[in-house]
Amino acid sequence: METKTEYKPFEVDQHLTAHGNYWAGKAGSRFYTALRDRKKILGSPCKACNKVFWPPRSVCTFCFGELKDLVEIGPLGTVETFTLVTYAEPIHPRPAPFICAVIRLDGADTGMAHFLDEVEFGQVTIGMRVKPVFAKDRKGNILDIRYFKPL
Amino acid sequence: MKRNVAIIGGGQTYHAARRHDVDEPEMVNEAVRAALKDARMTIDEIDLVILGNMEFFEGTHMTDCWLVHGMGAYGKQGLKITTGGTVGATAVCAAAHHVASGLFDKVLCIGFEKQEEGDTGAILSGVANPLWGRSMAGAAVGYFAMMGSSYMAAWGAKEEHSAMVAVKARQNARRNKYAHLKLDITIEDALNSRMLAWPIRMLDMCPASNGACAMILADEKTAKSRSKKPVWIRATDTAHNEQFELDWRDVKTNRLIFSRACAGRLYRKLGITDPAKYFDVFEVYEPATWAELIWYEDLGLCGPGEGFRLIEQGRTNIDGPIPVNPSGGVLSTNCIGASAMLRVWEAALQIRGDAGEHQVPKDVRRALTTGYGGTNWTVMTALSKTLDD
Amino acid sequence: MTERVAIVGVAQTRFAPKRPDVNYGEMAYEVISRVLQDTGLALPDDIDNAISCSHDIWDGQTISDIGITDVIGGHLRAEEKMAMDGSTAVFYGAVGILSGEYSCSLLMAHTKMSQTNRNIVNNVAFDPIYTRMLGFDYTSAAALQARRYMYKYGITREDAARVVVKNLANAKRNPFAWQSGDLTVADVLSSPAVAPPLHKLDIAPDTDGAVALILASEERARKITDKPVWILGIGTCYDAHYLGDRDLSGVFALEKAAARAYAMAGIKNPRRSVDLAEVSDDFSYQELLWLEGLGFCDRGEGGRYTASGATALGGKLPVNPSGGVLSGVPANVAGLNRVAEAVLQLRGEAGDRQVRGANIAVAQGHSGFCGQHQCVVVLGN
Amino acid sequence: MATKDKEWISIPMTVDVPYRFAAGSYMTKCLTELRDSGKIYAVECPKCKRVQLPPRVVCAECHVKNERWVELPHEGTLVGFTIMYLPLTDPTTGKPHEPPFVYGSVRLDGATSVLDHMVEVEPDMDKVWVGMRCRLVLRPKDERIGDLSDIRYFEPLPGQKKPQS
Repeated sequence: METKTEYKPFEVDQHLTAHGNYWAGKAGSRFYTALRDRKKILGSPCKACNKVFWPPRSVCTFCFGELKDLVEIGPLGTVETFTLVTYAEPIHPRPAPFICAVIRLDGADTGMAHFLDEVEFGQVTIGMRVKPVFAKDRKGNILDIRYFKPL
Repeated sequence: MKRNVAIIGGGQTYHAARRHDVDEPEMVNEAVRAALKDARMTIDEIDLVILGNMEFFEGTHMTDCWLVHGMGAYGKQGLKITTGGTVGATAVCAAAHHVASGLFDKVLCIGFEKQEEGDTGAILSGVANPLWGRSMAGAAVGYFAMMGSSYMAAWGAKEEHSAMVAVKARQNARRNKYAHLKLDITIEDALNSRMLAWPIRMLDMCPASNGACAMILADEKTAKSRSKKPVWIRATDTAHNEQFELDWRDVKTNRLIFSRACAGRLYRKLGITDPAKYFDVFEVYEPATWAELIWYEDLGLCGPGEGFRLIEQGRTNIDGPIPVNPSGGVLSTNCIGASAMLRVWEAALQIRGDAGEHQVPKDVRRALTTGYGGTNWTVMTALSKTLDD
Repeated sequence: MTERVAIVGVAQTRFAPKRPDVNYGEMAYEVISRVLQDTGLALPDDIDNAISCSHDIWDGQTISDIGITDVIGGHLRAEEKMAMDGSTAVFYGAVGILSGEYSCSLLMAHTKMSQTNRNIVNNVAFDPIYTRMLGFDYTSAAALQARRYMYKYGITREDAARVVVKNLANAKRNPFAWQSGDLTVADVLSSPAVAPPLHKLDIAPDTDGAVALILASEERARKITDKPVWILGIGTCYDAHYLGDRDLSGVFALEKAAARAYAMAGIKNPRRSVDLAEVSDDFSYQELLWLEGLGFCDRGEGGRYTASGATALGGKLPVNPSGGVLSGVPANVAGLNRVAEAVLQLRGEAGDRQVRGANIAVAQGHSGFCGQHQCVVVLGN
Repeated sequence: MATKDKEWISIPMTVDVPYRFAAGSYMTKCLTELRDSGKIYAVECPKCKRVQLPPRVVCAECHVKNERWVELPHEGTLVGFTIMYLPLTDPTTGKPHEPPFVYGSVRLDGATSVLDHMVEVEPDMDKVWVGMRCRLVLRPKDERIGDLSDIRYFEPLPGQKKPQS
C-alpha cells in the first residue's frame, strides 16, 4: 500500500508583464497634441445629438454618427461626483490618499474623470467649480493635466 | 439548427503591421461600417453584437466594454467570447446560434486584434501552464518546428514543400487588397529566409497583424428580402483538445485528434464523404506552412502523408481543383481575434463571387473554413450559395 | 419563447477567501463533478457542449479555458469561453439550446480572486487612452457612482448599510457563504473608509470559488429531473464606457436588459409577479440601484424600499436571501451564483434561507465597472 | 496646425499583474517531489491507463478522476525535436535561453505523455535524431525550486549513434 504523504499546498509567485503602446487614433491624437502643445482641451461635437463629448471620439457612442470635428471645451468645469482613494496601489500615478472626480467641462455634455487637488477632501462638493493645472513637461497623455483645483 | 442562417454582409479593415492612425474603437469601427454598408443596413437594425477578441493580447480587460462605441453596441444586447485563435469563428457560430434561436433576426459579430498595442510575445508565453512549462515556453514556433520535422521524417517531405505553401500564401495575398504580407517571393526566397527553429523559417510563419473583421448574420426571411447574395451557414462544429497532450505535431498518431474529430462530425452533419469534391474552396487557419499540409490530410482532401503532394502538384492553388486559402490565409494576415472570422468571410466572398482579384476561377457554390487556436482547437464552418447546394 | 430551456442542476463551491489547496481547474472540477452527480448525467455522452466564464487576466493564463478543458469535458468537443459575468453565460447557453444545435449544456464560472490584486486587474478594464493612467479601479469608480446616486436621490450611507446588515444576516443561513454576521448599521458605517462613501463592509470581499449549472431543452429536462426551473426571460444591455458618458446615478442598461427579459417572460408588472430577486451587490449601494433598475421600486426609492423591510427574508420581495455577493462570491462567478441561488429557491432546496412559495425569481449580473453591461434572467418553476 | 494633425500620438503603458498561483493538489505532489526527491510523478487513468504527465485531476478522454500515482524513470526516448535559433525568454525570470539549442520532446519510459525540454547535444542534425535515448539531468537538490527548470535538460545516453537511413 502506498503511504499517504501530506503535502503543503505548493504556491508560486509570478508576474505577467506586458509592455503595451496604445495609439490614440484620429480623435485622440488631435486631442493630445492640442493639450501638449497649446494646453487646450478638445471635445467632439455630435450635430445629430446636439451634444459635445469628452473624451473625443470618431464615432458617436449614442447615435453611431461619424464625428470629424473637434471643438475647444473648458478649461473650467464643475464637479459631478468625487471620492477619496485611501489605499495605495502600484497603478496609481500619485501617492494615496488622493481625490478622484468626474468633472464636466464647460461646453461639454459628458464628464472627464480626473484628480482634484489643492483642496481638502472635506471641502469638496458636487457642483464645485474647478480649473485644470497643467503639467510643465507635457508628454501627450492624460497626466498632461496634473489635476483640477477649485477656482 | 432550427432556423436557416445567412451571412448577409461583412467587411474588413486593411491589415497591416502598423495602424498608428486609429485607436482600437476606430479600427473596429472601420470593419463594422464596412459590414453595415455591405449589408445596406444601419446600426439601428442590429439586434445584438458579439465580440471575439483575446483580452490579454492588447493588455485590456473587458475590451467589449471599451469598444462599445466603435462596435455600435450602446443600448444593445451583446456578449464577448474569448477562445484563443478560434475566437473569430466561435463568434460566427455564436451569432448563427443567436439567429437560429429565433430570438434575434440580425446579429453583428466582430473579431479584431491590434497586435502592435500589446506585448504579443509575453502574452503568448502566458498560454503555457504557469507551473508546468511557462518557464520553458517553446513558443508556437517550437511546436510547429516539431510538427515540420515529424512530418518530414514520417512522409519524406522536403523543406521545399513548406516553401511552396509559403509562396502560395504570399502570392495569393498579392491579389487580396486587404492582406498584410503581399510578397512577391519564390521558393528560393522562402528557403533562404531566416531560420527560426529548424525546419521553420521566417517565411513559414504567420505575421503579427492589426485588423478587424465584422459580419452580419440574419434569418432566412431577412436574408432573402434584404440581400441579393446571402451566403448560407450550413453546418458548424467545434473541437477543443485537452491541456497537455498536443498530438497534432505527431503526424503518425493513432489517436483521434481535434481536427479529424471535428471534420468527421461536420461531414456527418452534411452527409458527405468526399470533401475535396463537395467543397469548391477552402479557407483554413494555418499559423505555419506545415499546418496547411496537415490540414489537407485531416480534412480528407487527400490520404495521410499525401498533403505535400497536393501542393507539389499545384492542386490547392487558386486555379487548382481544390483551392485552399486564395486570400493568402493566416500566413499572410494574422490579427488573431479576426483571423478565424476572416476565413469565414473570405469564403463567403468566394461564394458571392466578390473576391475580386483573388476570386477562384471555378464556380464556387460551397466552402469549408477552419479556425485554429488554444491547445489545438478548431471551429469549422460549411457555407453554401443556396439552400439547395 | 416558443421552446423552453430549463436549468436542471446547479452546484457551487463553498466560497472562501483563499483556496490554496486547488488550482482553478481543480476548483472547477469540484462543481462540475457535483452537478453531474446530482443530475445523474455523465461526460462526455450526456452533455453536448460546455461554456465557461472567466477572464484570462484574473486566471493569469492566456486563453485560460485551456486550464479547464479537461474537467469540463471539452476534449474533442464543443467548448466555449466567454469573458463576462456568469449571468451572461446563461444567456449564451440558452441561445445554444434554442438554436437546436445542443440539447444539454454545462455552464461553469470560476475565479480565484486571492491569486492576484483586484485593483490592478480592474484598472486594465479602463480605456488606455484617457482613463487607465489615472489609476482607477472598480472600487474608486463605484465610489463615484455611489456618491452621484446618493446626491441625486438623497440616499444615505445608512440606506446602503442596511443592505449589508440584511445580506450578511441572510448569509448566516447559507452554508456556501463565508462572510456573514449580525452587524448593525453602525458597524458598517464605522468600518474603515476605503473610497468614501464606500467603506470596507460596503465592498464585496476577495473570494475564491466556482459555480456550475446544467441547461437542457424541455424534452431533455423532463428526463433529467422532476424539478426543472424554466428560463422565462433573459435580456442584456451595454451602457457607454467612459465614466463621464454615463449617468452614474442612472440605470440605463439595467432597465433595458430588464425590459427585454420581462417582455420575453410576459411580465408586465415585476412588483406583482416576482417573488424574489438575487442581484449582484458587488457594493452595498448597488443593490439599491439595481432594485430600481429592475423596476421593484421607483427611481430613488431603493433606500426607503429596503428600510421598509420589503427586501428582507420574509418581506414582500426578498432580495439576496443567500447573502448576495457581499457574503463572498468571486467576480465573474457572481451572476451565475445569483442564477444558481434563484434555482435553489424555486426548487424549494434553499434550506434555512428558503423563501416560502417562490414561483418567479429574477437574477441579475453585470460586468464592467459601475455595471456597464447588464444581464437579467427571469426564472420560474 | 495642419502638420500637427498628422502626428499620431501613442501612449506607452506597462501592464504588470502579480500572481500567486496555487499548484493544486496534483501538481503540488509532483512539484514537491521533483524538488525534494528528484522523482517524476505521473498519474494513470483507471480506465484507459494513459500515464499522464504532468499529473492532473481528470483524464480528459474518459472524464474519470485520476487516482493512481506512477513514478516515472528518468530515461526516455526523443520523439520529436527542433533546433531553436530564437532566443526564447523565460517569462518567469526574464532571462533568455541563448540560441542555437536543441529543443525536444521526450517520452519517459512508461509514460503516455511527452515532456518538452532542452536537449544537451550539439545543434547538429547528425547528432540528434528521433528515437535517441536520453535521460534527464536535474539541478542539484539545493538549487531546485519545484519548477520544470529543475530539470536542466535531457542528455543522450552514452554509446549511441544516429542510425543510417
